[in-house]
Amino acid sequence: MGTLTTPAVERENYLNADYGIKSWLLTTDHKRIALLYLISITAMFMVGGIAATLIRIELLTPAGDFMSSDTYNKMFSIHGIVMVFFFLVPSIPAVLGNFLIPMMVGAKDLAFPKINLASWYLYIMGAGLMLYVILTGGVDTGWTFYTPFSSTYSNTHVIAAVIAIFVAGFSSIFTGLNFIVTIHRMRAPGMTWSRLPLFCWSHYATAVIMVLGTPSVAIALTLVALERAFHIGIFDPRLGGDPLLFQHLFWFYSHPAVYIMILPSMGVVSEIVSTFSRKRVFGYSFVALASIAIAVLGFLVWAHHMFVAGISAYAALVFSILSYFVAVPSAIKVFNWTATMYKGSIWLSTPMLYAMGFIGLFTMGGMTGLFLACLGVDVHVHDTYFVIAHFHYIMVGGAVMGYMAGIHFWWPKISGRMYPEVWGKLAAGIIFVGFNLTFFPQFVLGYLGMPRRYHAYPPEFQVLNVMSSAGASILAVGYILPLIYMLWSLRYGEVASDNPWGATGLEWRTPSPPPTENFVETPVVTWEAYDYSTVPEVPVAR
Amino acid sequence: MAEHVVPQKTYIWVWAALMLLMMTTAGLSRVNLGEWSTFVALAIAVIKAMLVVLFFMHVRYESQKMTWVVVIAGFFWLFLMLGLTMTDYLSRGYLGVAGH
Amino acid sequence: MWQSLPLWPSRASSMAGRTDALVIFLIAICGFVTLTIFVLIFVFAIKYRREKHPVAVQIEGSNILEATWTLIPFFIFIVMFVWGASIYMAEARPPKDAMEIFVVAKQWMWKFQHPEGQREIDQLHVPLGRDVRLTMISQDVIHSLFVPAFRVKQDVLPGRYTTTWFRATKPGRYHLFCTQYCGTMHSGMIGEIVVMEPATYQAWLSGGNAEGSLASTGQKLFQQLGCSSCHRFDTQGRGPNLVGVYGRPVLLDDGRTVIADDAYVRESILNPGAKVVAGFRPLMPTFQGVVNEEQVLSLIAYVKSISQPEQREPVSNRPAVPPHPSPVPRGR
Amino acid sequence: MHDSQVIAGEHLRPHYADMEQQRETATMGMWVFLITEIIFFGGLFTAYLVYRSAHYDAWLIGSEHMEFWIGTINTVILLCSSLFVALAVHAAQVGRNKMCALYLGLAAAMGLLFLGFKGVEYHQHFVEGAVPGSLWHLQVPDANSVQMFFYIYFVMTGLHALHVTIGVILLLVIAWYALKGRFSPQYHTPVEISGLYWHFVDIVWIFLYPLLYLIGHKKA
Repeated sequence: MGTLTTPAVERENYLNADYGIKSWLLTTDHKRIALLYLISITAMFMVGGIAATLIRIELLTPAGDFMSSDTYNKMFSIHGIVMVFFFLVPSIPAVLGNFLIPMMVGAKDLAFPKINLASWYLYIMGAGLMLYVILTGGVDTGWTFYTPFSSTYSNTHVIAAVIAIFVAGFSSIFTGLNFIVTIHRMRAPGMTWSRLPLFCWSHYATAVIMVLGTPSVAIALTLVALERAFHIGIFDPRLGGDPLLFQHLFWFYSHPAVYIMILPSMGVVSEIVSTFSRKRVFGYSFVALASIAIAVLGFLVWAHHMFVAGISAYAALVFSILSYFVAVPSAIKVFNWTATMYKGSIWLSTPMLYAMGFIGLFTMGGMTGLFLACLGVDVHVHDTYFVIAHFHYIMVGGAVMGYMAGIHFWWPKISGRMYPEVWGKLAAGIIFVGFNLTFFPQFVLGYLGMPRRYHAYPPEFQVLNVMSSAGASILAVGYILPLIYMLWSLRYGEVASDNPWGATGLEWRTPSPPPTENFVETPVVTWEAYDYSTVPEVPVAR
Repeated sequence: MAEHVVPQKTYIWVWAALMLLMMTTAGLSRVNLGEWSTFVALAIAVIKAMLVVLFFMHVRYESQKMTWVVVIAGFFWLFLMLGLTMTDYLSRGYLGVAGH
Repeated sequence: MWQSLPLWPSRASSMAGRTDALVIFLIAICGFVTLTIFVLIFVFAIKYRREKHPVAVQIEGSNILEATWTLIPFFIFIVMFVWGASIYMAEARPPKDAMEIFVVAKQWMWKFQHPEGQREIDQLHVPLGRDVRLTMISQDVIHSLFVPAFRVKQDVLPGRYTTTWFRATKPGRYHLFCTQYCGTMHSGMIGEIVVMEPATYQAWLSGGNAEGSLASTGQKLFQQLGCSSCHRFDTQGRGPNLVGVYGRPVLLDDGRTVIADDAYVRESILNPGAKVVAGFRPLMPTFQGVVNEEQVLSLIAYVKSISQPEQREPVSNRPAVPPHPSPVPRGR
Repeated sequence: MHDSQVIAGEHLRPHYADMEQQRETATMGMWVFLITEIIFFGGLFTAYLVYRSAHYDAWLIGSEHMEFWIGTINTVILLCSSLFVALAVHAAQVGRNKMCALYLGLAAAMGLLFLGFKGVEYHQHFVEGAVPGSLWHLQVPDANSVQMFFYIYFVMTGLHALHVTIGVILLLVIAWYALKGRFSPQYHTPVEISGLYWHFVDIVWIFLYPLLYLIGHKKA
């Protein structure tokens, strides 16, 4: 493997280039900003995780006896808002995308480093405001903020929560804007579109959604806040307003937002499956174009969240068939990843285990999505635990698995240290088992008819709920383990070589951790992406 | 530099055209065109917007193809938003069943 | 078949079997594909692990394969769509002769009104084997009526009627859930649907009802609120004569025509200026805040009843009057 | 290229290869930002379209209560300001910093004038009772739907006015830089991209004007 022994003397890299709190808080280095994001989203993940834990404890018994229904409602709202807007949406893009995209395209930094830093500050402001909301009484509207409940009836901090999301949305727009322009304008000589790593392709698609979708939820939530504050009744049914208009504007973003969460994971998985099969990704151009197709088609399907909401039956037909269209590129990706493994030389490292878990769980999540796109079936399972199970298979089984895979895969590059492999595999196994035990019973619960957001439930649902809560506790262990051993590895981990996996991407042709300007000399790309016929001996830039 | 310096005269002409169009649309609003009035008003607005985009915002002289793509994508997505939302609202009465 | 499958909800409506058949089809297809993917990944991971297969075979890709796994799913998806859509459209169109029950949802209870006058809270009795149409409205936030055993769900909106229907096929008591999050006691907004043999249902109907039919409640209200002083049963009233109007087209003063359905009658009570009947002036005051949704529904039931010849009120015992009286001079 | 790099060296940020890349990057960034703005206003245009299709008569009534002349004058004002901004970009391109500052100042003044007229107009609505909610005392048929028109009117124009305000501040800052002689034929990207922003604000108004002010007047 193209490893040169690392000299004992630490060479200058982005971590030791400068010290002190100011050098971090005022940095414009995309790698340092990525680390700032890593720390902040991990903190928010824990907040969301605590809420999830409390929810699962409450649901151990049919009666609502652990907390009051108001508290419970706040818990699932906090869980949803924090996990969606403050963890999943920024997760891979803001951490891994931020860290890797400039390196992958061979640039010194993102196109707009200051805007990148501003994006982190906006995120922190949004997250801070959200924490303030949580600490001073919470919000009980669910993450969907449906009117007129959110605009008129809720007595909680809706306006503050809405502003928090608005601000975080701006941070997301800035990230997306930076990615689009960077991928267009900052590529190194020779880095053509057809040589671009699939990670960049999927982030490009993600960025398109961030830029085109986020403003829609911003305006929808602004109108909710205006309605609460000044009684501007655009969604108020008493004035002839239509609450469904809010749902349209909300889902115009929030459905594509699901692709903001899953597309970056798909990019990570493409990199990992290729690296650890030592093969070029099967059907590179199809995988790349499938990302773009998902980003575009993803905007045409939003009203499948509203099949029973009182929309016209004909609109439902249109949105149902469009929803099936968006399933096609997702299927293409799954088949191509599987085909990539065929006749490869498969190295079952931790990232590969996560990636394989991703493919399996995402397939299940996607397949159950077909049930929800199917009009007749959706009428029954809509707003039940079936939906909960489905989107957790996509967002946790998919997005978070991909995130874990990526963090492990690029940890040597980020930290310059290896994580402990045995613990890594163990955690991956625990997460896979815990995840399935948590969420598979929820498919059954949903089909049996248990509605979502229920504080108390009929006793016949208890067995499955207990199974789910048991799985959640296993899952929690699976998430805490990496947190511990990753921190441990920062100090005691084996020193990583520049390219411990023998991968082909440009980011592996620079030292681990990379210097501040990424490359000493601007690389000139003369090879195709994932060309594993010529690796492992890769020249290492110093 | 690939940048194109647009002569001042062009700007003045475009501005004159914009003013003319504005007076046309304001004047036409006083005339009853029936069904066509909205269409005409919007058509004039689109022409005005295109003049601004093409000349004042330099898209006409833009060397980057991407700018064209970005501009078109922006309006296309706006159209998607309006169009697909209206599939719901415009077909609500078709079935004659409340709520479908 | 599969009436008592474990982990399967009971099937108690005409729609349940259709939905379940489609679900079983989906499970079969999706299960097969998912399993294939799982097995392939597992087999590849074992068979081609680097210890046994140290050099990967470089394969660029295959357009034929890509086309295969693009087109085959696509056609399967079309089948799923058509099948699902046929069920959905059946659910969207209630049979014409269905008995109608009005539902008013509020935080956090369900109120049901039978046409015969029975009112129920959080419980609905329905006869076996009859089509039942629910016309629903919410007094506050969005709710959603869900009966798992019937595979039926429909959001209940404030300010607008929504409709769903079912035909119960098995006597028993079934869960009724609110599935659209509606505030503190959302999970307490539950109830049950009691499906009874038609004879038992008739017995239940005739017991314990003192109020008279919904239409008669509406009629009383029609008098109390003074509606009858303008909406007279002749052509002399300041408002249109409402006899025979329900369900027919109405010509408006701007030349449009609307069908006088539940939604139109409701709008005319609460926002009378919105769609004024041709030939009348917009004189009517709004009754928003004066009547609640249940009272509106009883008024609708009344208006409906005077459009059905056999139930026409004694006062209107005169030759049928055309629904659109001849124009009177207009103020505008 | 080499000349420009030498002259504008102080303005070239280290992660770009040359000035052209820097300029193209900045312009593209601004354009991408502007399409987020299109979608942001797009949500309101959607609301406008939905309710207009449902309550067309009320829309006519609402539009009749618009201040036609103020709306028209404001259109003239914004179109003129756009011309000034375009001329400012030209002045910067040919290296006339003073002229650039003057044009930008004029455009900003136009922006302020626009906001002033908008204020007068809002006051008129207030006096007329055309402010929905508790201040509403306009006697019109189907008042509910007319109020909806005014809600949408106030939100749309209010949000637009907010953008004008931001634009005025932006133009004044750039004018200040120009006054200090910061721009040159090689480096004037800030003038260009703030110009793009201002033109966008103008375009929004180009659509608001017929949609809000002109629909009702055919009856007059």
